[in-house]
Amino acid sequence: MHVKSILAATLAVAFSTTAYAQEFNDPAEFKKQRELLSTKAEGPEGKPWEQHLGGAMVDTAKFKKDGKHTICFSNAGVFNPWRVVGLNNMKGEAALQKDRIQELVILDAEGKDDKQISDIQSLLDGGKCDVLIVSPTTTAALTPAVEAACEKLPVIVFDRGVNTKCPVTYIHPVGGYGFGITSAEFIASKLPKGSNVLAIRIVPGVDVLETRYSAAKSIFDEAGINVIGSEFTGSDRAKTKSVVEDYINRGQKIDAIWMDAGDTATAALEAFEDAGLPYPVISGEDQQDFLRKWQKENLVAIAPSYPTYQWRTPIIAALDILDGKSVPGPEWNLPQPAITQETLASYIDERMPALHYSLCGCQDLPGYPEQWGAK
Amino acid sequence: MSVDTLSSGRTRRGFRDLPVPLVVIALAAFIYVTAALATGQANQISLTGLSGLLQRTVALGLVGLGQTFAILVGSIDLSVAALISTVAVLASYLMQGDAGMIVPAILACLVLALVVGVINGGLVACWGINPLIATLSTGLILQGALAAGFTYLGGRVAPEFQALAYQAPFGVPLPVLLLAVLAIVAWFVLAKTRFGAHLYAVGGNPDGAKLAGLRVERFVLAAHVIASLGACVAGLYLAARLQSGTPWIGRDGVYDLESIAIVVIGGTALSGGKGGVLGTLAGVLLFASLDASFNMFGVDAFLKQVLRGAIVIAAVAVYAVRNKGHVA
Amino acid sequence: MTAIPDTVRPSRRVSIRGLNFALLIFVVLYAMIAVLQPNYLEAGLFMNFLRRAAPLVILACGQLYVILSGGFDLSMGAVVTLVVLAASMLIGGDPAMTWPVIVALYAMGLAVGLANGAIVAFLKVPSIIATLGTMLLVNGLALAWSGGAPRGDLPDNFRNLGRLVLRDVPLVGTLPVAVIILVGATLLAGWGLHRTAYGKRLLAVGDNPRAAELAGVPVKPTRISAFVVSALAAVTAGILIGGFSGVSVNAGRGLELQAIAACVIGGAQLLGGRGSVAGALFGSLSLFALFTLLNLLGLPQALRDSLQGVILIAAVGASVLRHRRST
Amino acid sequence: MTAVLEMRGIGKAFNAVAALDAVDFDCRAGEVHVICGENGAGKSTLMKVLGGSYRPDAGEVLLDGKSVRFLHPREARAAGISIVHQELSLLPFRTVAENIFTGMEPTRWGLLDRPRMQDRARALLQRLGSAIRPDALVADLSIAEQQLVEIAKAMLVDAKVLVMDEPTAALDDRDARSLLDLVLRMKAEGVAIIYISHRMPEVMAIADRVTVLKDGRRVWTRDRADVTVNAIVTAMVGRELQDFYPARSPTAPGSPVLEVRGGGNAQLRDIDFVARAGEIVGVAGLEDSRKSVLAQALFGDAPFTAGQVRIDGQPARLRSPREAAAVGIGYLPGDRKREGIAPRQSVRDNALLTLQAMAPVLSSPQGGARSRPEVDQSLNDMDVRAGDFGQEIATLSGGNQQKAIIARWLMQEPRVFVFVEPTRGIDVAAKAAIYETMRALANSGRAIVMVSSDLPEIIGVSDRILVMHQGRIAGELPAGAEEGAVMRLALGVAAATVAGEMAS
Repeated sequence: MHVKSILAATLAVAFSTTAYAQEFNDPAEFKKQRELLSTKAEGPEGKPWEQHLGGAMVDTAKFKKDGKHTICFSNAGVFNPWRVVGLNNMKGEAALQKDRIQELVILDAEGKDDKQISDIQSLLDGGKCDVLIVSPTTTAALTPAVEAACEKLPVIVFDRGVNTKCPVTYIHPVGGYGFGITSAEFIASKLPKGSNVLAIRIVPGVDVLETRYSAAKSIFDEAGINVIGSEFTGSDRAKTKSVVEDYINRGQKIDAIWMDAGDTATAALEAFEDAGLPYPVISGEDQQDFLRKWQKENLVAIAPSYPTYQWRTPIIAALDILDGKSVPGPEWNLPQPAITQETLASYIDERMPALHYSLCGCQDLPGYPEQWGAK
Repeated sequence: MSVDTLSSGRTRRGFRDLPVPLVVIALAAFIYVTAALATGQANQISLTGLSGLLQRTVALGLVGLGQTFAILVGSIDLSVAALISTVAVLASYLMQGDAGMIVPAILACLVLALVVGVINGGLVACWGINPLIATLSTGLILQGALAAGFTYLGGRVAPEFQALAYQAPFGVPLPVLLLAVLAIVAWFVLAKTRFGAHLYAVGGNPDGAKLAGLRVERFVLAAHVIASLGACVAGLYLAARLQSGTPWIGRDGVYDLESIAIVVIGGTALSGGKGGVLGTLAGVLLFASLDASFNMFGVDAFLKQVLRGAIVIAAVAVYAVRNKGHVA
Repeated sequence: MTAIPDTVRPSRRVSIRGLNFALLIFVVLYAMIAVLQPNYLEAGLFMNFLRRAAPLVILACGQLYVILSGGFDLSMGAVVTLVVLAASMLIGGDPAMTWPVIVALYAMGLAVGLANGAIVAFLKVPSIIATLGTMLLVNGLALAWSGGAPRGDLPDNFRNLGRLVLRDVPLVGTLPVAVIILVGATLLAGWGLHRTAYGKRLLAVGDNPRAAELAGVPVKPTRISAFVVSALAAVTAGILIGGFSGVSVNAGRGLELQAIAACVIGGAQLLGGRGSVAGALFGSLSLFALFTLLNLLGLPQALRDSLQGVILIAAVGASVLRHRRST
Repeated sequence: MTAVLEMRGIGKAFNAVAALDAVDFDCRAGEVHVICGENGAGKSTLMKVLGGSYRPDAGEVLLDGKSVRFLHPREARAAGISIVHQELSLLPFRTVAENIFTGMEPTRWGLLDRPRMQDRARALLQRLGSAIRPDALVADLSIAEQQLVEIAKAMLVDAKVLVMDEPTAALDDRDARSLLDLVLRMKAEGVAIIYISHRMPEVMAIADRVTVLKDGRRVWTRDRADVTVNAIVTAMVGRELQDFYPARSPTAPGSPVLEVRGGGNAQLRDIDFVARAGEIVGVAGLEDSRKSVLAQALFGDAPFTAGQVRIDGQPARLRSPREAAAVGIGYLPGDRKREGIAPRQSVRDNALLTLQAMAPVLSSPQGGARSRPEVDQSLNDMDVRAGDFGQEIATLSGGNQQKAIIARWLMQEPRVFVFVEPTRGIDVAAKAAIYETMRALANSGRAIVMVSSDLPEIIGVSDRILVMHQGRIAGELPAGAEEGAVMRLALGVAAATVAGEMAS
């Protein structure tokens, strides 16, 4: 039985590797995002959520509407802390603009594509909405629903996109390749050729995460760094820690940890502490717990981000559209900064909870910091 | 089969003596209408609003129909969620946007469901493995194989196939019609055919059914095949509606536990032999109106979960509480 | 009497069945680990293995009580999540709060267990539905309370329960605190089930509630108590998990099914009446050894799920066959 | 007359233990062939071989002279063998008609032909002399009515051979008599009837031939004219059984132990009676007399909501079995398998269960019994025969299970013992042992209440007889009363007359 399953496994691995190469390794997009990372942002200084990286503007005069507006938002869900912080940002932005907003209607799809399609349908049927914001669960699934919505309303899509150009604009930071590039280039710059890196990832098959890994992998390959393992831990700290311990127990030297999302970064580091080993070079994300640990333990680290401030932008865009102001589109590329040793201190806020995302851009919003769970 | 016949309260009539499905449907309607009126969204009670409501019942309803059969024979199927994902992924992989592949893809999915159903049924009926463990395991196996092969299995359904999920002749969405037709077929099978009568016999008293000359194993097997086919149709529907399948749509939709919940809420006994598809439809309608009402009230996602948990318990308790025996 | 042939069958001991088999599976799996990675035979790594397996073992022991009483507890994972989040929020990084909060956590567990038990015993809702409901409810409460993301912090004295490893201990060398808790909890569970009148009542209730009732067993309190034991076990496991790896919103996800699987591998009969703590112990160690083995083999994550399914069928199927042969 | 059915040299073993050993058996058209034997003698196994549930290891079955081999009950059924099973195999939530036709539903254009099912079911039930409605739910029927449905189910096919496995076990006397009439009618129609029973009067009334099995072997087969009850019993137990019912105690009963005054609940009315130390009070009545409810009320299982109960003069609250056990009432349930044993627990734990239930939760599993040898001693005193008291109780015979449950209560040392159908489905030798035990318990100063549908047992064992009718005590009769007197009270016809006699 074991022989068989190992055989099957080998086959599957063989298939998967070729498939990754096809699906999530788009050299053109990789190149584009690499360029975007170094593009100078246009827009108000110090407000990255209002900035954009190049691209065109779209005219929205036909959507102009007077009075207070009802903004409707179909959310994929709040199933992880990133989305929780993001939703708080959006609500904060709406509170900031409360003079111009009649109501912000939020329907939560709980991660179910099918429900989100129905949610969008019922928002349209309800007839209250002036503009629709969609954060899709999956790209392909939501396309028809968004297309149907475009016929009735101005639509704004953010985070993940849809396969149609009908929304007024699609707001997103640079993207997954950019995330992978920033983190992997940092690690490669700190380690000699032939070093070992362990990749800790959330789940397979999710586009925004797979692109991060494929970008990092190609940079590691180029730099001659061995990826000794790529493990999925489902955002589970216990699992992350166990997996890293298992690798340590195998006696293999781990020089760096690369993560496609940083929410279990501190758990990975704890495995080294418990084993009495020095910390590896690590790439995490902009969560407070990681930043604090980085500062306290003087890690060699970087925190690339997929900034949650992008949740503010759709509200701003929605109001601009209803005012008839032109907005960046049909793609609105937001800057995607990384936290480095130099900027680290400015992102640490001891009041904030462990998994607060520091690049929330929410410090100026009403209700900060309590609404974001500060003590 | 000693049945407690001492109850003297048989003449007392109350709402508890009404058929479960009717009460559940009434409850669902009450919740939905109240929510619509209370939030000033009376237009949700229009034809479009209602068809939107019905649309929400389709996926879970299709799985629930199949699950009803599994539970009626005293078994249960936890592998439906994984099967839904597998079917959705397989359908989009085989079609690759090509209309010519619609029929072959559907056939392939049906064959896959048949195989899974036979394996489930075989493990439960012939090998005698507890159905919870057996179907949990087949679900794990499917889910694993799917996740391993998924990136290799990318694709999308044919646009013509996708259109099926969005068409609405006479204002009634086609998938709702599909659910209605399949529900009628399922009802017909259970109420009007020997096969249906035998399913009840096997679920109600397997030893007795065997002594009456029924091949119990075959009926358990058949029920599992039907459960898998229900999941298969749900998977195809989701693939059409979502354009392409992902390995998580089944799990994220919690179709395994939710389908069991609606079947039980609809009055089908977990021990088997009692209940039917009408109850299942009522159960799914209750879930859909809750969903829609939570939306109308703008209930927070986490609070929604709390309420749903409480309502599942309450809905079953209303009927279960009068049971005389012990329940575990 | 149809089920029982009118013949005298060879005598069959009641308690040991199941144990041997799970122990065997565990030894085989651990041997395979050792072949791949010989340093797992060192005391230190074995202790580390036990430390990580501790939450699952404790969950399985709690789940066993419910299974023996004839039910299921699907709410265990949600309780673990609640415990981890609540601990972090209530303690808020203040070491002085650790012990009072632990008391509060057990009080929460008690409440959930009582609720589960009361719903099953008094409202007569089948436990699989009842605990599915409380699973949603508790999980929703935990998330709503925390706002969907972990807040607060766990101080070191709390973390140590799941994390600290005592060094230079005679005989074993290193000894994780979690292993001490594991041993204590297992002994307690074993004592409660096999060395008290209560345990016998529980088995009788799961085996034939009506007969137990007519023998004077307080069926409802006994049944409720099983859910309480299970919830308290989940609290303990939650404290260990929170200690081992810190706060997380999905700390408990899927653990209930693992615990049920562990009991079943350990020879417990679903729907009640037969099973042992030793079986649950070795069942969960087997399951955990399997996870570790699959990690070491470096199989893709996805196939580990599949393999787990295969092993589950094989273990239960084998026990069905053994049982069939003896009847 | 040639044999419709012939079984030759049938052998069947479980785990190398022979359940049947070279058994020959035959049955002719238009005869009633009774099979007698102790529990475990192999009767049910033989019928399961005939019915296709078991495959024989040796021997052959001939039907109309042709060798047949059934691999599944359906094949036996198709060949004209109908079995009325001892266990009811009905579906509680389906209608009577659906139950009767299970597996043989008539169809029309492939669909269920419900009108035809209703009509044929009604006709069948009428033939059985019953007015049960075909569209009634089985769950709403009494046990006796369910038994009739079970028989109707077996009669649906035109059976060549009809097997009835203790069909009267759950029936009271009146229903049992009408069932026997039916058997005789079927016989007249030319059906070969195999009838299994422990009730000797029944056997003597309907048998044409009798076969006795013992330990999986046939002892003999004889014509009715050549057998006596004594001969059957001797062959079954392998020794002479002198006195079936134990002698009554020579001393007068002592002080009242159990007193019920004005007891009532939803189903019982005006229950007044006393049970004294040293006496066995029999409670008789028809199936619908609610005599078993009285037993449940005494044990707090269907508690009295009105009236007063005293134990040894002290008022007692009996709101649950647990409370009843605590004040010194012991209870032997009528349905051993469903209400008595915890099948997967050891014999020892089953015997200890009440002690465990009443002991402090965290005390030792001995439940206050001082030692394991002491527990084993109680089991040995009851003559429970098991290879090892650690083995699962489900592996024991019915009689031994019953004795283990009596041992359970003996260790609790109750003041009052309520026995419900104490010998239902138990073979003759074990019956006698249980009567002896009951008498011994009474002689040790306890009061015994015995609820039974077995009239000879009521008359043979009781010191006084209470007869119930429609939830009331219709009257009281002295020891050794006439069957007729009991029946009159039970039928509610002569209540006034009898009461008058008692008063005078």
